[in-house]
Amino acid sequence: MSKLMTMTRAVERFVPDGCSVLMGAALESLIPFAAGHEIIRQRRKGLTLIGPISDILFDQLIGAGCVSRVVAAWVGNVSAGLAHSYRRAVESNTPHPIQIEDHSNFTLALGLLAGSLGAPFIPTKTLLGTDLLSGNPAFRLSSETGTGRPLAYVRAITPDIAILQVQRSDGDGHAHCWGNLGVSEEGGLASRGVILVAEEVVPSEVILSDPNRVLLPSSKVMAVVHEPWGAHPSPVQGFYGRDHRFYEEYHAASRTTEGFDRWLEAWVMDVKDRAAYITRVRKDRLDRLKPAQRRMAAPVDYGY
Amino acid sequence: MSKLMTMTRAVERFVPDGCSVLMGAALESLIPFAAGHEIIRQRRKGLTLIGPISDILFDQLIGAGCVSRVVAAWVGNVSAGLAHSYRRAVESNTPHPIQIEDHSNFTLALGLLAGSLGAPFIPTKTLLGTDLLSGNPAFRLSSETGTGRPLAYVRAITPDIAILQVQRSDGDGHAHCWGNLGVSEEGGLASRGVILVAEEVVPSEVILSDPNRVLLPSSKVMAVVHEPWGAHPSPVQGFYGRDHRFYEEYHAASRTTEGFDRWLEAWVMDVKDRAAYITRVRKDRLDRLKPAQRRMAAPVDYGY
Amino acid sequence: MAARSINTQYTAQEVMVTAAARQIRDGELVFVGMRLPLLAFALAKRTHAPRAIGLFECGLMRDEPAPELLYTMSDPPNICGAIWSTRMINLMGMLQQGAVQIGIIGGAEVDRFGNVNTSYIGARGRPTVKLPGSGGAADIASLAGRLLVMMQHQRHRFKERVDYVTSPGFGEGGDWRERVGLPGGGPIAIITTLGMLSFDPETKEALLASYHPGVSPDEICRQTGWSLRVSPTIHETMPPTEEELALIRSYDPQGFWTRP
Amino acid sequence: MAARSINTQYTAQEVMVTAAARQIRDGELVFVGMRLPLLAFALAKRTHAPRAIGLFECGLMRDEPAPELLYTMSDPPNICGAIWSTRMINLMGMLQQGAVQIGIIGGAEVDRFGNVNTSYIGARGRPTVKLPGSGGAADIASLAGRLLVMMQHQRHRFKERVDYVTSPGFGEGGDWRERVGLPGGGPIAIITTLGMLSFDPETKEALLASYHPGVSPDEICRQTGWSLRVSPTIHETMPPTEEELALIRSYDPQGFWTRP
Repeated sequence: MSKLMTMTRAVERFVPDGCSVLMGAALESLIPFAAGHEIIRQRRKGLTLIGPISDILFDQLIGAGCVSRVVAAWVGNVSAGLAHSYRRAVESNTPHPIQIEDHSNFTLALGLLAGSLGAPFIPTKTLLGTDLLSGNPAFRLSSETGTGRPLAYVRAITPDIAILQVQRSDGDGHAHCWGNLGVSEEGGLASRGVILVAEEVVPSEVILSDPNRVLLPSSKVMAVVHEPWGAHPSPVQGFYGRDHRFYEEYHAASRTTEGFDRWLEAWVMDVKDRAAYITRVRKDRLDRLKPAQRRMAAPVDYGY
Repeated sequence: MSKLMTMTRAVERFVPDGCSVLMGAALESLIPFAAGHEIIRQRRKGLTLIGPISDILFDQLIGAGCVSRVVAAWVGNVSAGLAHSYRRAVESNTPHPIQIEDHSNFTLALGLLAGSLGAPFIPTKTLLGTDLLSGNPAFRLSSETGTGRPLAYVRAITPDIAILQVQRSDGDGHAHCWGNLGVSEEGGLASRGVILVAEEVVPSEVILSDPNRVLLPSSKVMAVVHEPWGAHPSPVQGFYGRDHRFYEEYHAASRTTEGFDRWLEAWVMDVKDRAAYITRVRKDRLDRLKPAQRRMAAPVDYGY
Repeated sequence: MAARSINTQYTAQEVMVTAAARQIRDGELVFVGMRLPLLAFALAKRTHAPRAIGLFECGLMRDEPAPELLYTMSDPPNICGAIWSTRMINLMGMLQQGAVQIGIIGGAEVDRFGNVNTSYIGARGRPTVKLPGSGGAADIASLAGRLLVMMQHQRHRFKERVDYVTSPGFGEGGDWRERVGLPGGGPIAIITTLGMLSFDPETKEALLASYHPGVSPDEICRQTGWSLRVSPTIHETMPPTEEELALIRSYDPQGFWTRP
Repeated sequence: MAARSINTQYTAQEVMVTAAARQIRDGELVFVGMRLPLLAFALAKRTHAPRAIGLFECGLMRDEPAPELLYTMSDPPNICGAIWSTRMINLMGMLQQGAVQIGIIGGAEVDRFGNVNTSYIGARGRPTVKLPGSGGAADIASLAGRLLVMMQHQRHRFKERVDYVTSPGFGEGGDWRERVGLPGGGPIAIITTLGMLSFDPETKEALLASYHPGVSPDEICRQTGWSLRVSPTIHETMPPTEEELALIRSYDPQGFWTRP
């Protein structure tokens, strides 16, 4: 049956206060900003944010006061530098204190992989001797039987919900996603449920014509939200490029609490949905992000 | 640089006596029979065969006397029943005794996944209490810290060489593969090197037009062998179906040692290469396995 | 399996497929073994469980049975129309997560507590018969919420204790599964060419629950290698309906799996 | 990084990119960080290491640098022409297997033994500056065969001991890496805006190996927060050739990364 619904409804139903949310699983692309902004508009509280890096989205949610805990390898602004709201929360408890569970990209991915396998942990040699391991509940120090060589056991990470941006989906949650995948696959599988945010909603035949490109099983999908430009200012391969200037502008605006509040008012609180946001970004600006050229994948024949 | 070479050369260079070889990684499809037959013709000895199930290929290599050890979850004839040469080797040491490391499909996959991650093991709850775990060097019994719940640690499996059949590859070893993947990806990554057997060799632009469909990094690939019908009698999606009758015929023929030897003479020793094999199978028989209908994957645009 | 026609209307295999299909609930994730289990999944989809989803260890998920008879789960017709074509480990991971409600496997030997042997008959070191092994069956038996085992019912296959436990049932009975740490629920039924066995909720011993039309409980006990206890609720297995038979035969017109 | 023109011909960043590129050998797998490391990889590919392959933690492998400047490694031009677009775990797995010969990262703070801090300045509980964190840098530093660290050379960033070890260098020196169990070889050089530091093979202490044109060893020592020992083989850093400069500027025409 169709799982299509509005972003408002999807966030209302599947992102309650205090839940843990995986976002930004692909890294700098396919970041579900539309979902993050709706979470802010619905004034969620006490969320645990989970993600390898988070190119300003986590900073916005932290600044808006939605977050009590961050499980991540990196929180900042990839092209512009530090994350000001994140700094204020950690350095001066503004708007309120947050807990941090530090990871590296590899250990976050291993934790999600363990979750996707239903395994309690996966052992690794990365981070041995670093301060990331010390007093971190995400890890347990052990050693290899026989050799006695040290190992770090990375505990399984199982988010309540993963919000994944994809290029196209059908109404049941069969979706195609391409470009760098980061931890999208294991992250979705490790989560109790998945919200798909799709640039395009297409008939099932389109998706099922290429089952190898399907991102994850529809049985995991709770909601499918049709949200064109849902990842702006991050890129979506084949649909739009990265709006680098937007990251610079956010970086400058969020330098002070007041500046951040004004930015949030203008770009989130004062726009009722993604359609209104797109209007605010302005068509000519979005047009410049559209592909200059199509680059089609070679045909594939599943025939028999 | 191009890694294209004949099957004869690839087996000479990369499948020495005594090495461990992963084959049949996709399960019942994409089984590299052409490679297996060349291994038999070159009279390899003391091989360790690694694979989840092996739909008669392992049986042929065992009967031919190439094998000293089998690491597998299942060895038989999927549509026809038991594997006669495998039975003779285990039950009556004919042609000579072999060692068996028993796995389930999941534990074989976990061992290869651990190998692909450079991790010493991955913990699991499958097989607890079964005879597969008892006295099996592939596993170590442990328990979860805190809960004390039992766990089986599956040791990493790192084959010397993986032989993978694919639909198409370029000369450098960038390859596209579709259909059920089984353990092809983690198996190739866990191995020290990979021999690709391709139905088609295409220009690099074809493969690189769709980097998400690339099976594994070309840095792992030692050789690319262009071998049409290389997987017969197993199926290759989009190229040919499964020759069910061939499996029945092999099953009947291999019931006795003499019958197996006659079969081996006729289908392997007496044919100098895959081209000769194809001629022996006969064109009309192969034509009946060709797709009746094309079923094209939906277009994908990587443009920017 | 050897052909064994209970009467002229349907074969034992057709009764087995029907009985197995009826154990699948609508909307469930079903880990499907080859041969008869595959037909049981297809039948359930077409009758009472249209929203059931099938998982295949080769790396496939389907919400529609393949349009034609499969000799193996990797046959090309099983890939086209799949809702996911992926790596085996992803499906086995879902199984270990506890997301798969029911699994169906076959076996060569089974014992009083539902343990299945598909590995070694006789001593492991020097077996009289080397069977193919687990494949994914031992994982399904370890991890699925409920397990169905489909077997040819012959005295030498139904043993007090199997020579080798490949796919775990209830081990030595009672709380054995909890003790050894198996998360799955274990077998709910052994569906045979003669009848159906269920399990005592306390002792986990197999009990004769039903006998197929034309088969007597006595015959079943004679074909069982231990003194088979009979369930207080023993009854005749409900035979396939005309609709069920028609569907089974539409999938297996030559009777490759169901009229051997 | 703050602009710092050594002379009118080239910037400190251009010297750094050139010095880093020269450490990459032909045919090597290179785990590439963003910004200057990315330019170093591109430069090496175009000069002495045409067969080097780049790994990007977002899930990409490339044997050709992207045709245009990247602001992030997930920018669309980095996907097109990639030789593999996959899951991060596959690339990190290759790194842990020991398949990656060299990695290049940046840092905010570094110490006498090459340990890098990109997490907390001041106390972890209540830092004066919260930095973004590891990303993949700590994994590259833990697991790559050789490591290059690219840093802005300022006294407050070059500390006797970093406040927090994010990406491990040689810890407390000597055989620390073996003791804690890190498989990677550790840093071979810290390439800074002023010069290059290498490591004593025994003590693993950082030594001043070269000074960039127009910079004096004394100035570098003044900008270093510990008494920096000078290598017996100290020399002037070989400046970029015209060809190298042309290539760097063809990738970064606006000087977004190299003329800040």
